[in-house]
This record gives sequence, structure tokens and C-alpha cells, in this order.
Amino acid sequence: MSERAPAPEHLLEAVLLVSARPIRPADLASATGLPPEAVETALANLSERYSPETSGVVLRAVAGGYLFSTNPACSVAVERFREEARPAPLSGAAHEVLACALYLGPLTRGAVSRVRGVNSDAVVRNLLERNLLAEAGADRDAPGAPALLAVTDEFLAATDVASREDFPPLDSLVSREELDRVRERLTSPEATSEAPAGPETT
Amino acid sequence: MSERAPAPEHLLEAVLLVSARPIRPADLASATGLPPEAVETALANLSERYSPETSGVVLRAVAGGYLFSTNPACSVAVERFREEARPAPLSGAAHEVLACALYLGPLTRGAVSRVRGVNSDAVVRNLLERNLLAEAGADRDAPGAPALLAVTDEFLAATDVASREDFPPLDSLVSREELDRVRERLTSPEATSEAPAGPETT
Amino acid sequence: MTFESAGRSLADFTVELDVYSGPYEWLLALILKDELEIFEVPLRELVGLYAGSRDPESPNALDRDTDFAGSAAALILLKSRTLSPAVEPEADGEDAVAASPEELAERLQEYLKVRRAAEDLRGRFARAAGHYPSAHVVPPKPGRLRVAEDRVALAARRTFSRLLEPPVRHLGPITVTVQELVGLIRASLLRGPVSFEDLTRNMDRLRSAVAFAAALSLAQEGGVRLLQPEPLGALTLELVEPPR
Repeated sequence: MSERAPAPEHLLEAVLLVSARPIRPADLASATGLPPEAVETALANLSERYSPETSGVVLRAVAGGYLFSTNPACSVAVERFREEARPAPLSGAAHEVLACALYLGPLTRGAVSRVRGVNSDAVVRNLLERNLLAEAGADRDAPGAPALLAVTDEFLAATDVASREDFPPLDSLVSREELDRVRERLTSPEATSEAPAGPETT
Repeated sequence: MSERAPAPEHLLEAVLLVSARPIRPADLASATGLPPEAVETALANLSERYSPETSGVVLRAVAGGYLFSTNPACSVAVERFREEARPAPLSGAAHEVLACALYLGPLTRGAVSRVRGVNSDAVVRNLLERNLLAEAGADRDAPGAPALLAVTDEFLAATDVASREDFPPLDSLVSREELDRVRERLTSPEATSEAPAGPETT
Repeated sequence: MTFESAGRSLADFTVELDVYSGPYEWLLALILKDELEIFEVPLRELVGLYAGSRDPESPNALDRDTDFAGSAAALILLKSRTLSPAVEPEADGEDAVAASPEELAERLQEYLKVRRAAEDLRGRFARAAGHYPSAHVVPPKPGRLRVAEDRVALAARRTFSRLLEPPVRHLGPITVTVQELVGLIRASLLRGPVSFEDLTRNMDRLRSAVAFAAALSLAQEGGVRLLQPEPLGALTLELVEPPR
């Protein structure tokens, strides 16, 4: 191999950056492929590098695992950033998924993907994170009882409408035949779905 | 004053940790309350601390702002930790459509298809889904006012450039001689001559 | 005829035919823009050229093959479509008008630039891959996000009225090549003229479509004559005697 393997500390830093939850040393070892002792040593080094005295990012040992957090000394800046940050605008795909949940919901991830004709799991995940969609019960009739997705009050607040009834009715938007086609796609069983099959993330 | 104010670098680190999108220097200044020059200096220091050679977390200048990302040298560990495969690379057609939007855009789907000589709607759809393209207004002069497509900040981040100006100018990509050869070949009389029967080769 | 050594993709595949010499991709562009008669392009020769340029050891051999097979299939389709009697060109008024060579040159020049830009982008994407953002994101304050009501309605209209692309899974993998069927047609014709119906009696639809394209290709190259006494009537193939 012409390239040097990254240092154990670097591997841990990268994994710690992409986890919002504490990671157990055993999981760090299995992700990085490092022996447990190497993980221990690297964590000790990182604790120094990411200490409250030396950094705005601190490495905390919590709940049996390790986690990056902001240094409490910097919390004013973080809070102000949060106040001022402009939320990322919604994509066209996100609008489509919201329209599905608003007009056809509550419905499963699979149903969203079938109606749109394209795997929508990533977009759904993003909308859940942003609190515009929420899981509202489960479809007990489907195998694995997948969660049902619905729009949230926060979504309604973001659109500035008083209630769902303020949105134009569905039949004013699309024709009878088109609606029938949508319903057909909606109720077609998971197994014969033509929507690109993505891994079901549950 | 009993507590010392955190160093500018620490304030920036904390704010950078809590954003998945590039933050403009002006927004960093406003969140941290630092003067722009102090932000500049601190960013320069952080670029060294979080460089690909020295860290598993790297500070990138992309899409007009600054962003913490994992070091690509550590991506295998990250992907193993998240149990997520790296997204499939884009097709050649997708790269062409993005090149159209970047250099000739904002432009309509029809214009993209005309430049490429093939219908590009499906490719466009996929790129909208991946947030690399977005609809930015509409062409009011065309019948039906078709949407105009433009590249997004996600596109700039995914191609690792700070701004559009970092792309080479379109005219620099092909040499004058090559372009002349195309013209010559197409406008010379032989180019349209009748084909004699092909030779038997089997 | 020559070709430059195979590179990363079909971008390096250069062909020299009587009607055209230059990059394969431009040939495709020319044909797709109706600027080069599809009949003038000897498909079999093209396949031969490609086969000769193949490097099975190359790491992206499969990609290249797939790209080529895809474009060759498009050419076959185009060729057969062009021959079928009642197909109108696309109702795209502006494009239906034959462009002058100057206009075409301009468009191809632009396309070439876009091609190069696409290659440049491919490299940039590849170099930037593997960057993952922080997961420690704080959510923005509730109420800061605005969602435009009319955009949701518009998205509903778009989503619910979209035609799904027809499923193609039932077509299965394409396991037949034009060369194969060219060989088969030649062999059948050694015993005398054959009707297209007899030739394709035991073939599925895909094979007969490719057989048709192969027959057209042979006819165009002058090795085979196609006889069809009346429009849409029975089609007979016969071997053309080589000149002595």
C-alpha cells in the first residue's frame, strides 16, 4: 500500500464526528479495526487534545461511551449561532414527500416511495430530523408493522396555515383518473412494488 | 473577571461542530462576536490544526463557507460505523447534466436535453432528489414557464470548491484546435458524402 | 481504420469509417441529431472496431462494454425505427429542421465542452468523496423555517400526476448480439432465400428485433437483399452474389 494508514487518533476523530451519541470503546474498535488497547491509548491522547482548556470541542466520557460535545465555555456562541442560522431550504423532493404525508398520510415510508416512484428514505429521514414529519403509529397490517408518517404541527406552523383544511383540496389539484392511479400505487402490496427497493431503515 | 474568555479558535470550533453545512465567515463572526479579522486569523490557525495530514476531522472551505468534515482517508471506518455504503458515484449522463447547469444554467430541462442531444428528464430528476440540482425560478418567456435548473450549494460542497469561480472556464476545457477540427470535419464537403458499401470483414 | 488506445471510458474510443472519422461519442451525437444518416453507419463494422479496441484486463472493461452495448442498442433501435414507414420525427419543430453544418458544428463544439466539463466534474466528485459532515447539529429554533403553501400544492400536483416509468424488469438481461444474428442470418441464407418470418419463428421478441436490425445492417452493407413486394407484406432475405 502506497498510502500510510491513518493514525488511530484520526480514525477515532472521524467516527466521533459522525455520531451524535456516545460510542462504546468496543464499537470504536470494531469500526476502526483497531485492537482495544490501541483504542484506549488513542482515546487518552484525544482526551488531552479535546480538553476544555485546549479546545472548543471536548471529548466526553458519558454513559459508558465517548462523545464529542461543544465546550460549555463556548455555549453563548453556539446558542447565538442557533438563533441566527438560516434553516436549510427544503428541496423539491422534500416538498413532494410532505405533500404525500399531508394529502395521503399517515402512510409508510414504502408507500411514499411507491407514490413518488423513487426511494424516498433519505428525504424522509431529513424531514423527521427537522420535525416536519413525525411517526404516528404503525401499519399493523403490513409485515414488520412499519411506522406511519404524518405531518407535524410544526409543519403547519411553518406554512402559516391555520389547519389542514386551508390547503387546496386534492381533487382541485389532480384529475379523477390520476387520483385513482395514485390510490392504486398506494395500496399495492410491498412485495410487488416497482419502486426502487432501498434498504428499509427502521 | 474571574473566567477568561475562550480563545477565538475555540469559539469557532464549537460553532463548526454544530453545523453540517458550510458557515459563512460573516455568520461565524456574528455568532462568536469576533471581529472579521479575528475570524480570519482563527480560521487560518484551525485550517492547520484540522488538516488532512494532522487530523481525522478536516476544516474545509467550500460553497462560500467553512465546514468540519471527516477526513476521506478515514472514510472506511466511518462507513463501517454507520453501516452505510458510500453513495454510488454519479453516471456520466449526470455529470453532463450538472456541467450544463453549472456552465450554461440556470436553464430548463428542455435546454439541457437540447445541448446533450438526448432526453435528460430522468437524470435531472435523480439529481434533484440528491439535492445537487434545484429549481431556481422559471423561464417566463417559454410556453408553460418551465422551471430553471441550477446547481446547489450541496453541489459545490460535493465537488469541494469554495465558489463557482473555482471551476475552470468552459472555454478553457477544449483547445481551439480541437474545436476547429470539429468545424472542419462537419463543414468540409466530404463529411456528407455518400457511403460506399462497407468492406466484408468476416 | 484505427482507434486510439482505450482509456477510462468511451471518450477515448475513436472510429474511422468512410462516412465519419473521429470520437465515437460525436458520431452518436451526429446520429441523434439526425445529421448523419443512420443507414450510412455500418453497425457491424462499428461493433468490430469496438471489439478490437477492448481490453478485457482493464479495470473498467465492464463499464465500457455496458456503455458501448447501451449506445449500440440505441443505434439498432434508431435504425429499425427509421425504416418503419409511418413514424413521424419528433414533433419538436425547431429541431426537426435540418441544421446547417455551421449550426451543427457550433452545437457539437458546445457539447464537446460540456463533455469535458463533465469529465472535470467526475474527477472533483471522486476527490471529494468520503467527506462526511458533523452529526452534532443543533436544530434551528422552531418557527424559523418557512414552507410555502403553494409549493406544497404544486409538489402534490407534480407527484400525483407523474407517469411512472414502465417497468422493464420482465425484459430480462439481453443475451443476444447483432454479430451473433448476423452470423445466423448468413448461415441460413447459404441454403437460399429465407423469409423473415421463418428466420425468427423460434425467437422471442427481443431476438427478432435484433435479428431485424442485423438484417437491415447486412442489407445496408450490400451483403443481403431485402425483398418486400408490398408495403408491410412478407419480408424475404436473399444473399447478394459477390461480384466475380
